[in-house]
Amino acid sequence: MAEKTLRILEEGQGALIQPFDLDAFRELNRAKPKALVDKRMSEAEAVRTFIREGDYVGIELYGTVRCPMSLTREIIRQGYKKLRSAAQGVYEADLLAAASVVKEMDWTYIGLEVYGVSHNLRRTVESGYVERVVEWSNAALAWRFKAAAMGVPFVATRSMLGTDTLKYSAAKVIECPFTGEPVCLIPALVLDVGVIHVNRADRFGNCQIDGITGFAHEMARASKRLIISAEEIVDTEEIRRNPDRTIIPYYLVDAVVHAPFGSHPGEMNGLYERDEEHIRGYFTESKDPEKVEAYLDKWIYGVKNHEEYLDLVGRERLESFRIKEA
Amino acid sequence: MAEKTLRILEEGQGALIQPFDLDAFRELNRAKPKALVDKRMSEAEAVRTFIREGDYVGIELYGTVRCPMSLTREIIRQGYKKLRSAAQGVYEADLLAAASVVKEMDWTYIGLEVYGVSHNLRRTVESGYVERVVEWSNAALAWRFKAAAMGVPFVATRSMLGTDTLKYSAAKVIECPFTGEPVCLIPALVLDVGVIHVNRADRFGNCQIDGITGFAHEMARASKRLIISAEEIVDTEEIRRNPDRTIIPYYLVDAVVHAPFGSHPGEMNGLYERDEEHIRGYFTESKDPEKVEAYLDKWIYGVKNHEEYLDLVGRERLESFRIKEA
Amino acid sequence: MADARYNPTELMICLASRQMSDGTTAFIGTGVPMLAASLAQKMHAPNLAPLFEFGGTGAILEKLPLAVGDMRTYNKGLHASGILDIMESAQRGFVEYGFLGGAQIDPYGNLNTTVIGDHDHPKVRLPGSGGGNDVGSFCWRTIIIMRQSARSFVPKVDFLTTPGYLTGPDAREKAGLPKGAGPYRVVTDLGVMDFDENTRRMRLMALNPGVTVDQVKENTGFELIVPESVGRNEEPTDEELRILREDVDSERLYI
Amino acid sequence: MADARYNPTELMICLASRQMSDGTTAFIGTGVPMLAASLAQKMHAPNLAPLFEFGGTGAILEKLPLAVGDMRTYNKGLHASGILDIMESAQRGFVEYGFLGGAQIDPYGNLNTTVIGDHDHPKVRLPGSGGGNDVGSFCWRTIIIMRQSARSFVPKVDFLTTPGYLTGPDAREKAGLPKGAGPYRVVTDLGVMDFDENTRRMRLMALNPGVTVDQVKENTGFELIVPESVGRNEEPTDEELRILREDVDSERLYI
Repeated sequence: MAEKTLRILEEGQGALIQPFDLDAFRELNRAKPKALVDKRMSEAEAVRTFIREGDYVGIELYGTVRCPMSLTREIIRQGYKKLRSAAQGVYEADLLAAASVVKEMDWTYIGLEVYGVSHNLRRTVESGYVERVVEWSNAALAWRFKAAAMGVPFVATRSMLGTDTLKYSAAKVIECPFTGEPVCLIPALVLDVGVIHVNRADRFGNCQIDGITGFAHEMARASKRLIISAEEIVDTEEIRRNPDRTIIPYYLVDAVVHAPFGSHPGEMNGLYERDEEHIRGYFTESKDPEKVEAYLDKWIYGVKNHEEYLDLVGRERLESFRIKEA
Repeated sequence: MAEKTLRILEEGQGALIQPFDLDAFRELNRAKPKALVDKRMSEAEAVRTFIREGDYVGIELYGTVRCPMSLTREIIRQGYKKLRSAAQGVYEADLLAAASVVKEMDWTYIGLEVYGVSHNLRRTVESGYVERVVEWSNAALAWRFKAAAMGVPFVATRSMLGTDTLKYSAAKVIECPFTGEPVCLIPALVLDVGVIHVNRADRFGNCQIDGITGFAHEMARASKRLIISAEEIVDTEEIRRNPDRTIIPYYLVDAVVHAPFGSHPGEMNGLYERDEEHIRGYFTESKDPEKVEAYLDKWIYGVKNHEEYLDLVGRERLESFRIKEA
Repeated sequence: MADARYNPTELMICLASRQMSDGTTAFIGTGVPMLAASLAQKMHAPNLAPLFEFGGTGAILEKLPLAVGDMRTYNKGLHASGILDIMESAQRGFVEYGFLGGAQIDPYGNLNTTVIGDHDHPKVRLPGSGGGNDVGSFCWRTIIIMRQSARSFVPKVDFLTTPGYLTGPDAREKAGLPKGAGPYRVVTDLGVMDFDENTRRMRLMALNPGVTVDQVKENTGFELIVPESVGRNEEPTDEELRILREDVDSERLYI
Repeated sequence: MADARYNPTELMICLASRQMSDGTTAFIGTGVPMLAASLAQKMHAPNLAPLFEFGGTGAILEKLPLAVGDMRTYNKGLHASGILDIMESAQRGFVEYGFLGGAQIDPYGNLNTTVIGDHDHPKVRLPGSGGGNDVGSFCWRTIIIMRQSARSFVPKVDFLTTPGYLTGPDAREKAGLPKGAGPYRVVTDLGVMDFDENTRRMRLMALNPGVTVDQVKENTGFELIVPESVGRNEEPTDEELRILREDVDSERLYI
């Protein structure tokens, strides 16, 4: 037949800062252990073993809600300075910026929600410490995880069209071969490392999340290496009792870290409320770089691990955030 | 910039027997009631009200497992003869074929699983009663629902490539704008009507499914009209107690039909086992068109509604299939 | 704002809430939109279904959420899913109202929440699109809530983060965005604006109490369409203020 | 099959089960593959994880499923999801073994399960691709189980439903299919075949008990590669048969 073609209508000029190779991803997934092996380890070991300087890292959900804060603090504590990341964040993204951990970002939203803009993000970007910023919408970034999770090069969307957000992204607009109308293609984002906090997991990595799942389902399946922290480590029997509650199956997981109050100062659905005083305190202080340094020294560099962090917060104080069973 | 193009490498010659219009779909979804309104009705009213002759209909999951059999029998009882359908089926698809209900099909698998080929399907296709058959893989058909559920024209896949399955489908193969490699695009399938059986629903249509979800999530979101049958109608309070158990939210649903043992002779997870004797009996008889007629007369045309059907099966017999709580 | 019965934020919340009709859905971000939706629910739109970006649907807003993903966004909710389920519902046309804001807005309702100055060497780095671009692309009617000033209401935004009517009539459809959607109202401390059906440019609809047309013009950095007859927004009623303060935001997190 | 210790089905189940190594995953359809996987689990591959097409992962197969979606496919399972979660896991490379069968197979392991004769006016309408095409596209190693005859082992299939090696070396990759995957073994009542690394054509690997090379050739409708030395498959052991009959399929649904 005569050669048929489609027009490429627009190409985002942003860089694909984490190029994907779906066949290489398949090889890695093939090599992951399929037997049930105990993957429990400390946050220090998990981070040291599975995150390398320069890696592309994603953190789910975000700063104040079901966020792997104990692992985020450990990443900062171990002194990474050139990570690349998918920046959909609040408190955790602000901390990574404050500690100059990230050099390149796929960006959708970084701010402090009700507390306004992130001063540390402004400093790290406006100062030029962050060398590349590529723009995306929230849905687009989640669809990038979804494409990787499907094992395909892209997902189609009708978002981002006609805007500078698209122009400064790495998306492409083509003529739809079925409708002839412009459609935006969002490229897959295969993360080097995904970091997700869950309500409960067994030692093999089968995970359950209560309440909304954010983008945990997609990110777990889009990651070459996956580090899980869990409020509670449960018997596999509990997983087997309700297999339809499993959102992340064991074979995706590389490390399981037991982290009670792992989302502090954020909240954890059904377990504890957020520590508003701590959050407000930090956010209001974060205008002042010196106060930020002091905060990092006290809460991250000044403690060896999550256990010491929890001692510093104070066990009684933590208990006060617990949600009483209705 | 100089005009850039992508090559279309292959186009399936199969018809798009249900062309999609995403903006028209948006208008329909906009018009659906968003208030909580009672949608309960009889299977006769639900089918009469929401299925029109010639409609494109999808039935989830399949014949012997969590299948809306009471609604399938009602569709046959009401005498539709020219429906079009997504044919991923077993017992229910065989019955629709036996009763000459379907004229055009997107086909992936129709057979009787352990009991082999579907004689009624062979008859209806080989006789030419079915006028158009378009081929797809199982995943491709589910991805067609997924594309519609996403509100986009297509989903990319690395399946179907290089085969006659693709040649006789309506998929297209293009050069990937990111990798340059061939990728198969699966067009959206927006159903006129989706029919799904669930464990429990409230009167507004919020639905819960126990165990595997098959492709209920995708089909529910790909349907212009959605008919739900449920083993149990529950209080909305029960839905609100575990919102993360809801798989189909009320605003997608047009009709809620209470149908205990609605999947008979198939099984329903956690509630009852399949009626193997009934299934084997029918499948072995189905070689003989006269016996098939007799079966339809007895079990479908011969009863007014699902209640009479259950009486015919026998209440004690039904009770014998109930799964005892472990 | 001579009248001390209410502050500008309370006024904007009341005006925004009045724009929403009952039996529809609203895509809710943090802050003012949440209060507006909650107030609408308690005033004239009991069947307004709130959808929260990270997966909450049909929540009973007993307490105001502090984040678009927190527990309160699906408190006694009807469905708790994930961001893509919500975004795809919006892409499928299920969401009537969306709320937006920004550092800059142009005559076509295009918004900038990304950078002031050059993207790669920004003078000010702003939070970014977040869900804004998706809301502006998918929701049938977007309601923009901003303080009005000549600095923020500009002829051309430094960065077009979220689509309004882009360059005018049919521009959205030509770009491939869903048909028939776009900016519906702009609610500010000075008044409420809509968009001319023919030119898709911003048009003054109604002035806030005590505000003059000239004041609005002075605080708009582009040619605003001003019809012969301009409406006048009613002050927040005592009932609106009471419900807002005692019921909607009793914890006074936002007002 | 002079030996009455076992029937051809039992033999094929045992041969198929021996092809699977421990600590891997297998995509399981109904029938023989389910028995082969279950037997492998109980013999030499206790850590073989079965994935069922409609969402069951890590089930404990106490009773044999009757359907790929029934309750037994996630009985005490580790994950119960849906068809796309499973298919996408396979597309991402998580599934090592897939099982296939068909009415026709060609020298490159391409399979026909769609029609005999012309597609639009078929002589025989077969069940269709089902998950077959996906399994053949995504699984690293597919194991094909069929009765062998010159009628079913044909030079060219009437309809290429599921990809084997298509037209030979690199043809899969050229078509865009994932790299490094494809047909691994063909298990029949006469023997076990693999595929030549250079030509990607079917090659006789080992004969079943009592079967001669000539018998295999007579029952193959194309030129089968026969190396100088052809192996000999061991009969099902008493233990294999005992476990198969008393444990795997105690209800005797399939054997």
